[in-house]
Amino acid sequence: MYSEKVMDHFSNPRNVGEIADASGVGEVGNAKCGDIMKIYLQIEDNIIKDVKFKTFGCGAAIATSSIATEMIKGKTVEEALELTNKAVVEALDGLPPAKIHCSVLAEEAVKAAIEDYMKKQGKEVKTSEYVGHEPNEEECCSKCERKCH
Amino acid sequence: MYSEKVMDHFSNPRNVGEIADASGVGEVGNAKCGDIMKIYLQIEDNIIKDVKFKTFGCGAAIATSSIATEMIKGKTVEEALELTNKAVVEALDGLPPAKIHCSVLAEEAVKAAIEDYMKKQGKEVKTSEYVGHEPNEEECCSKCERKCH
Amino acid sequence: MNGTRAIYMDHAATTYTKSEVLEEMLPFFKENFGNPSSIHKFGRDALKHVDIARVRVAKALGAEPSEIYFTAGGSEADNWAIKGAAYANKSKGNHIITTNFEHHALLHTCEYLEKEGFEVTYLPVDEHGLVSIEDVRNAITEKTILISIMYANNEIGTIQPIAEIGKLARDKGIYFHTDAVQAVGSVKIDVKEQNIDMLSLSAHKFYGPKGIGVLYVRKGIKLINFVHGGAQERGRRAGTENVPGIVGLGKAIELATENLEEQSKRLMNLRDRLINGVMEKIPYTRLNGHPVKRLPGNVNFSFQFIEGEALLLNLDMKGIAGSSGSACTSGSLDPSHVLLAIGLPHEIAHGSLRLTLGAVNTEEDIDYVLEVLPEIVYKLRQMSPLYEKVKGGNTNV
Amino acid sequence: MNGTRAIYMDHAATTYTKSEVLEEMLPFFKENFGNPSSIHKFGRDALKHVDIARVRVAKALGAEPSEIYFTAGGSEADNWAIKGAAYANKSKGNHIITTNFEHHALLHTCEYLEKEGFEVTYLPVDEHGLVSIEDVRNAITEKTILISIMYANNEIGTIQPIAEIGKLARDKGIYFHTDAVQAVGSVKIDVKEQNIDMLSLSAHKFYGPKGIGVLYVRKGIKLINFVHGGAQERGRRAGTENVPGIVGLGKAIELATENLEEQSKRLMNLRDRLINGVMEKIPYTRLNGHPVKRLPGNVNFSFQFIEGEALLLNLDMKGIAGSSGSACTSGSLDPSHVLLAIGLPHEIAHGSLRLTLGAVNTEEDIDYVLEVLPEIVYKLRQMSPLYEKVKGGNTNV
Ligand SMILES: Cc1ncc(COP(=O)(O)O)c(C=O)c1O
Ligand SMILES: Cc1ncc(COP(=O)(O)O)c(C=O)c1O
Repeated sequence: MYSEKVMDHFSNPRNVGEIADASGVGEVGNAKCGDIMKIYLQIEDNIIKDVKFKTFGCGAAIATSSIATEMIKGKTVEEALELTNKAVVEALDGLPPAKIHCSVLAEEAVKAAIEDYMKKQGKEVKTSEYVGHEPNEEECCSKCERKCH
Repeated sequence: MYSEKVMDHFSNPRNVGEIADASGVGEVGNAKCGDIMKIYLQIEDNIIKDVKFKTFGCGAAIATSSIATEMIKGKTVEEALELTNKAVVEALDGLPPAKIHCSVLAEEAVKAAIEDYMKKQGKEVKTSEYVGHEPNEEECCSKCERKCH
Repeated sequence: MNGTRAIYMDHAATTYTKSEVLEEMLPFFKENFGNPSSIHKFGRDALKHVDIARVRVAKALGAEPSEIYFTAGGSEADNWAIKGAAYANKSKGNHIITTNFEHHALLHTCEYLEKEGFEVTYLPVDEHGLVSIEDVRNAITEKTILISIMYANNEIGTIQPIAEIGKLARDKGIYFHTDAVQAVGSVKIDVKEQNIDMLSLSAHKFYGPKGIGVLYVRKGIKLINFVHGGAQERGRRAGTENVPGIVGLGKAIELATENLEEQSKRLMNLRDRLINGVMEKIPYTRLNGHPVKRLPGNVNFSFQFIEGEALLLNLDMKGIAGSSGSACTSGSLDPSHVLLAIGLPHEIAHGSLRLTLGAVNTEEDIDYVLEVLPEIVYKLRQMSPLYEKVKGGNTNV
Repeated sequence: MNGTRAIYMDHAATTYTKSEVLEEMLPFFKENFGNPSSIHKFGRDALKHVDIARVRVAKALGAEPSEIYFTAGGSEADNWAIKGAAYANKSKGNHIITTNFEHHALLHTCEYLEKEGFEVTYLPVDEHGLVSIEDVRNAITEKTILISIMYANNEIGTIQPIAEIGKLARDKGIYFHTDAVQAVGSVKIDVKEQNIDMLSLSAHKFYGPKGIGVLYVRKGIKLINFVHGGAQERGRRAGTENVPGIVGLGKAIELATENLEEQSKRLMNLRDRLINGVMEKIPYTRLNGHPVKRLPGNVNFSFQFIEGEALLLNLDMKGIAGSSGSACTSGSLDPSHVLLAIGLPHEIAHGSLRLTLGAVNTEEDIDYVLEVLPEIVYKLRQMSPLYEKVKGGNTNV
């Protein structure tokens, strides 16, 4: 069901952890729906020097968190804002349809962390302008309602 | 599905044939329903000296005809009139429920032949008084209507 | 049976499971026994092979794998197709068209729906068992939501003009289902070319295992579920997948379609040898079904003046396994509804014999039947009060 | 999985087919492959073995052979029982009583019937998954025609007071069905003593093959047919009999009931060793289901702060096959409706693990799980933003 890439990132997740005095922290999702992602950024000179994550969620949630952190590490803030859920899915060699929402969460977690950083910097950014994912039926709330059939 | 007794009488039916100048002939059943039994009696001094049958019908129809002829051969007319379908079934070590009607036909064929003999003798006999079988749902007409379920 | 002969000529009732098929199935009982819904390795392995089978079925029918749904056999597939389409589309209409000589899985389902307020037209067939396109066209009303006509008849083997009926239905925007239980593995099928919306099949008719079948459902067809429950089969047919059965079905359909032309030519030769021999040797005999548009392995005769069961039992004692009417009625007392539908009088319908040839049959088998059958018919006729009335004459009907 | 370990602890999802069972099945694929409806020798042989299996099932349940109907599995049996009884008795009433934590084969069938005008009461269960007899009694109205309550739950293993419910239903003249798919082979059942009118079972849960099940229907119970068609199963369930499957089911149920006590004692020991070990070693853990009234092989935990699928995949990589919730949801995103029914909050329901023990499991397997599982839970908690918030504390819930 999962690609080898997903299994690799799931079983050896990169960048797990916290950053003590993070430049920005973003948390998305909720426990009721079964996934929460929290991303910590350390930004210097507009460059993402370090990034860590903590995730409560399924295999895909962990794998997307892991690969998303890798994809933005060393990038500028603006480059990181360009990250889309589609890019995450591609980097993982695909995800099962029911798990696409995890890639959306990963994208949103990165943006939330950057937003937090921006705010701390006194800049105002509507990261939602950058949100690259298409409206998705599998969003959390509908998801929690889904029945087994 | 059939007992050994049935298979024996079916594969080696006793008394198949006709009697040229029979004392009495009885035919029951109809082709539409898939079975016809015709019984020929040669009666001397009130004793059934010889009996033959011809049957169009299933294995049970042939076997019940065969055993019925054996059961009445050498008997008096009155004894033969006592033949019941139940006795036929027992003599064959049983019949499947759907085939019980064949034993009824055999009983009726014997009685019809005796009735014919009586008539020729100028005696009037209501053989139906002797008919020993119980009313049966599997009678021909309902039978032909039966559906495959 | 007595003696050592065992000649099986009842392939339309069921077939043995081929060795190659059984071999592919075996690992899924004890080793790869996982539930395909489980996410662990046992489950994923099973799921993979279910999907391989699905692809094989799709290929054999010219369908997409996503259009294949596994069921417990032909009867369930028929029930699902008819009830599922009827209830899903009852806002559009309540009228169903079928024929009067379908398999009971179709007929009894339709009778049930009649009690539930649906209207069903049972089209007649001609003396060879063919339905007329004109009749189908004329039966269509504004309320018609479904046409279901069997691909090939199980008793007399007649093959219907499926592509034409499919085109007619498609043009009118009416769903078209075909019960192809007897056709799959014997006739080339392409659901796209033939405009088939739904199709039923059953593995045990083409050397696969019993208890497993398929309903093909074209993408976009509205159908309510029949077996409700778990999310198996993309949420459309509940129940833990019969993995060995599915794997066997996949292999069997692949084998059957690979060898289709060759095998069907071989069977046609045997069939025609049997037909010609019997017609020559046994008077008062009728060949039921279409002379040409018939299944390669199907032979069906009516022998006047005798009754089918007695015939079958005699054949059985000689080691020949045949049937009289459909398997489901062959223990019963009714004349076959199929033979009545093609216009046979009851008394002639009672004397029918179906011999259906398959992979195991040889020319020697045919010759043996041609040796034994005339004697048996003769013996039973000698015993028959109907024959006595005829005497002489020698016309085949 | 990596390494060579392959520890299967998902017997509630499905079991392997035992060698003795498979061996009895094998002749019915290639040699005794006849259709039981055929009257020739091939058919009669098959029929004989179908009847032997029927007797074995009847014996295992304390029923009469004539009360046993073979189906394609537990789901079909459930669908048939519920829909069949509902439609056959709708003149008497339209009310059905069940629980909110049945298998989906029951729940989705009931939801379907609700759309068709039936009224369904879904009784709650307590924190251990037990339904209260008082609740059942209070739910009964004049219109109640059917009570269906599962014998043992597939996720948490809770065993219901079936005999009491049966008695209540019998006293009130209401049909009582029980889904015993998880109970058969694990618990002693007697349909007469327990006043059960209908009972569903499925062979692949007790070391028989997949794709075959039984609906027991007490004599006299009014039920309309579900699969319409041929006259198989005394005219009540159409479709060519899955003879190898039926033979396998017969053997499997015989084996399972023969060894029931011994096997269940063994499993309870393993189960309790596992439960005690885990509760001791892993904090923030809840045992779901009843401490005593539970299936001998069922273990179900919720581990706070982590998610079930991630847990399963990690176990799978260590060669341990378990499940999270029912098999049918284990690929899905929903928390199990069963765990919600016993009152778990969503976030805790998400972190559940079901390990179901069976014939192949040993003490070494348990010890291996006790070695591996705590590490995995620890690792996932370290990764969890929920755990971070807790710190310290060591209360099991
Ligand atoms: C309690 C219960 N009922 C019904 C079923 C359905 O049985 P099957 O999958 O064999 O149709 C299952 C298992 O899947 C079950 O555990
Ligand atoms: C034409 C036709 N339809 C449906 C069926 C039913 O298939 P099954 O017995 O596999 O359910 C059969 C065979 O029995 C058949 O010949």
